[in-house]
This record gives sequence, C-alpha cells and structure tokens, in this order.
Amino acid sequence: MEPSNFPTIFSIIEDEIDLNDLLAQITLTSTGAAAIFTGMVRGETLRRGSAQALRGAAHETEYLEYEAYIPMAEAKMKQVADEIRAKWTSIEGIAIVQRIGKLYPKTPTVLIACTAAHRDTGVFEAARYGIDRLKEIVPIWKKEVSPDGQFWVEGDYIPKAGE
Amino acid sequence: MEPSNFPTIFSIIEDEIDLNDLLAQITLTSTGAAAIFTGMVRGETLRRGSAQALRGAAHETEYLEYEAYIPMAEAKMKQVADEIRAKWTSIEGIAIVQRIGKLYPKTPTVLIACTAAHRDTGVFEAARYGIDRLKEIVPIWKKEVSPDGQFWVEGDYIPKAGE
Amino acid sequence: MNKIRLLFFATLRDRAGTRSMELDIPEDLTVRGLKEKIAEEFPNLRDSMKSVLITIDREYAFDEAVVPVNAEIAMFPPVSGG
Amino acid sequence: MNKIRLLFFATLRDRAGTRSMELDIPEDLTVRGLKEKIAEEFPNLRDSMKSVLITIDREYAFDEAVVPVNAEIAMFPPVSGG
Repeated sequence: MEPSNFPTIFSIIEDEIDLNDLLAQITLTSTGAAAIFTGMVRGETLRRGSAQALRGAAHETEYLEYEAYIPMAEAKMKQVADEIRAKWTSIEGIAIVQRIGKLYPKTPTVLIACTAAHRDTGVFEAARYGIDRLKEIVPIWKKEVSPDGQFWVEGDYIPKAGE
Repeated sequence: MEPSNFPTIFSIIEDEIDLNDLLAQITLTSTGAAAIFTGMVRGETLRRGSAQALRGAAHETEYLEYEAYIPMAEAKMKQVADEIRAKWTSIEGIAIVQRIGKLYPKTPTVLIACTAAHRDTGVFEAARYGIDRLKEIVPIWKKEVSPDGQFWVEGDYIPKAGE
Repeated sequence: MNKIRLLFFATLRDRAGTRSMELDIPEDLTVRGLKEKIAEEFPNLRDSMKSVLITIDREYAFDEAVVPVNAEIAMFPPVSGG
Repeated sequence: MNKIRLLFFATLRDRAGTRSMELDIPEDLTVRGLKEKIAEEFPNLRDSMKSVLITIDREYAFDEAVVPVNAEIAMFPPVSGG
C-alpha cells in the first residue's frame, strides 16, 4: 500500500469511542504496533503526597460538556495528522477522534492512535504529539459542571499564523 | 483510592483482546489519561524506501502461533507492573495482556496500558517500558508460519539474576 | 458593504447570547477593525475582544488580515479539547 | 535422589519431543550439573544446553544455583512474546 493510501480518521462524534473498531480501521497487513492515547473525564482530582489535602478537598466534577466548531475541528485534526506524517514518516494509520456532548467521569473523551510496522519508529512520540497539538489548535471547548457551579475550561495556547 | 488498591491486570488469554473493556477496568474516577500499546501480527514486511525491494520480496506471514509458560508468564507480567509502579509513581491502573494461540495478520496479540491523572506524568514512557520488558523477561514464544515454512522466533535477551 | 456570518463558541457564545449572527461590515475591514466594531456594538463582548481567537473561513486569523467577502468568522477563547 | 519436574517450551520442546517429564537427579545438583546430565542423557538436547534459559520454580536460575527438592524446572530459548 502506498503511503498516500494510509488510513487517516479524524472525527468529532457524539457516540462512545470504540477503541477496538478504530484500531482495526488503522491496522494494515504491514502494521505491527500501535500507540493509543485516550483522555477521560476525571471525577475527582486527588492531591497526592498529602494525606491532609486528600481528606480536605478533592475537587469534584459532575460532568463535562464538550462542544466543537465541527467543520474547522475536523480540518484541524486532519492538519495534526498531516503534521504527524511529516515528522514520523514510518507512521501507517492515524485516528484522531473527539467525543462531544455531556460526558461523565471515567468516560473516554478523546483518542489519538498511530500505527507503524514496529514500535521503535515513533508511534509513542507521534501519539503524544497528536494529543498535545489537538489541545493547542483544534477548536473544541469544555465546560465543567461541579457542585461548586459551572465554568468553561480555557486553554492557554494562542495559535500562530499558518497554524 | 490508595495506591495499593490501584487495579493491575496481568493475563494470558486465548480470546480477543478487548481494548474498551480493559481500559474501563483500569480507569478510576481520578484517571484522566491512558497510554495503550498494542502489537499485531504483521502479514507482510514492507521494505520502505526501495520500490525494487518492495516489488521483489516482501516477506509474508500466514499466521503466528504463540505459547506461554502461563503461571510464570503471569508472575513476570505482575513483576513488570511492579517495576512500572516503582519507576512512575503517578501510574494508577496497569493492564498487561498477551493473547496466545494461532493468530492471523492484523490481529492484536499483546496490550500494555497505563493510566494516570494526567498525560504528562509518564503514561507513554510507562507503556513503552512495559512492552520492552515483556519482550525481555516474560516467557512467551511465537512460531511463524509462512509460505517458506515455519520457524520459532527467538529473542536475544538473557535475563540476569533476580529478573 | 460585506455581509459576513459570525459564529461564537464557549464563553463568547454565552456572552453574545447567540451561536451565530449575520453582520454587515465595511469592505476591506481588518480583523482589528472587526473586533473594534464588535466591542462598540455589543457591550457584553467588549472585554472578550482583548484575548479572543478569530478564524476566517476556518483558519486562524490575526489583526492585519482583511475580512473577505461573505466570510465565515468565528470567535472563541483558547481551545480546551481533549 | 531428588525427583524434579522438567518443562520444555518452544524449540526445546520440539527437540525434546515432549512438553514435560519427571527426572531423578542427585541431591545438591547445580543447574550446570543438570544441563550436563541432560546433554548426556538426551542427545537431541545437547546443542540446546549451550544457550538455554533455565528457571527454577518460575524464577530465572543460573549455573551455580542448586536445584531444590521437587523443583519445577523449565528450559526454553530467549523469549519472543509481544
């Protein structure tokens, strides 16, 4: 299979993220390794290393509500995939999927998966790069709803010209 | 949840590896990130960068047949998980699963998954370490069956005392 | 005049009270000029214009860019997906 | 005498022609001594004894180790899982 035909999935979805299905979609006969990152909704933020803080006030989240500027988000996911392929030419398949809507603790919200023939050709680094870039340039936002009220989570990255 | 109660899955199985199920089993309410490695059976080994070599002789695999010294393999998987926890104290859940039996191209054969509160606390490195160590010390072997015949794939790592 | 379509997301949508609107703007208006116009016409959005991200036809755009005819403009805070 | 259980995997099993056997060995025999005994008694396995990995009761063991009473010994090539 020619590199130009390597599978690339980039999608904003409302249903569950199906890791088995997505992995199968980016597995070729030449594929021997996959690195997959998933993010989940945290229901509580533990403060490690301090039993007192832990007993005191673990921050609680009831749910997160995600929204996206869907057509631009999918185009930027495609761009992230293109950036990955430019940096790691060994990558075969790429899946970048963000789930939106009301998502409760322990639910996977995002997936970045990269496949290659072997594990030592950049799959881990590529998946890491993918989630970092998604959090920088893909127009998705989340509002946290907790017992203390609700507030929009804001990132801190300002895209540069051409991004 | 106390670290000693963090979920650790280590298992030799004959059925399909279910990524969705395994991820759910190692996701706590405090979990925000997972890095998952899977290995698959390669059906052909492409030789990149050389169109002639590619046309010439891509190596073909009909299937791989895996076997394990099961009780020791599961104990060594547990040891790999313990090593991961000693190196990355932020890790919450760990799953290490090897599928055995006759496995055809594109089939996931092994999974290493690590969860943590955040993605920048070692999940990628921990998963990478896990697959590297599995391939060094966990007693599993595979026989390749191809049109050219069948042969046992042999590793090259000699465990040291105490491993 | 140039009729553009404006989209708001996240905090910007909450403050605008709408997901989208049509807006008539002068031809050759820059992104900076557009932000000034919005700050004047929509007091709720004035503070937001200082740090807002702007896209023109789904690409990030910056102060000196000229808003094209019939553009789709989006305004939102730094992204927080994942 | 010490009765041990021997397990073979992968190439070692193919050459031994069996997955497991019981074997009587002298007390206080070392792993090195066990390999020498196997090489003598099972010619098919002689070559394999040069590079075989050995475990005693599911832990890797080395030449100087003494084989315990009723031990479970496994013999196999370097592992190739994943």
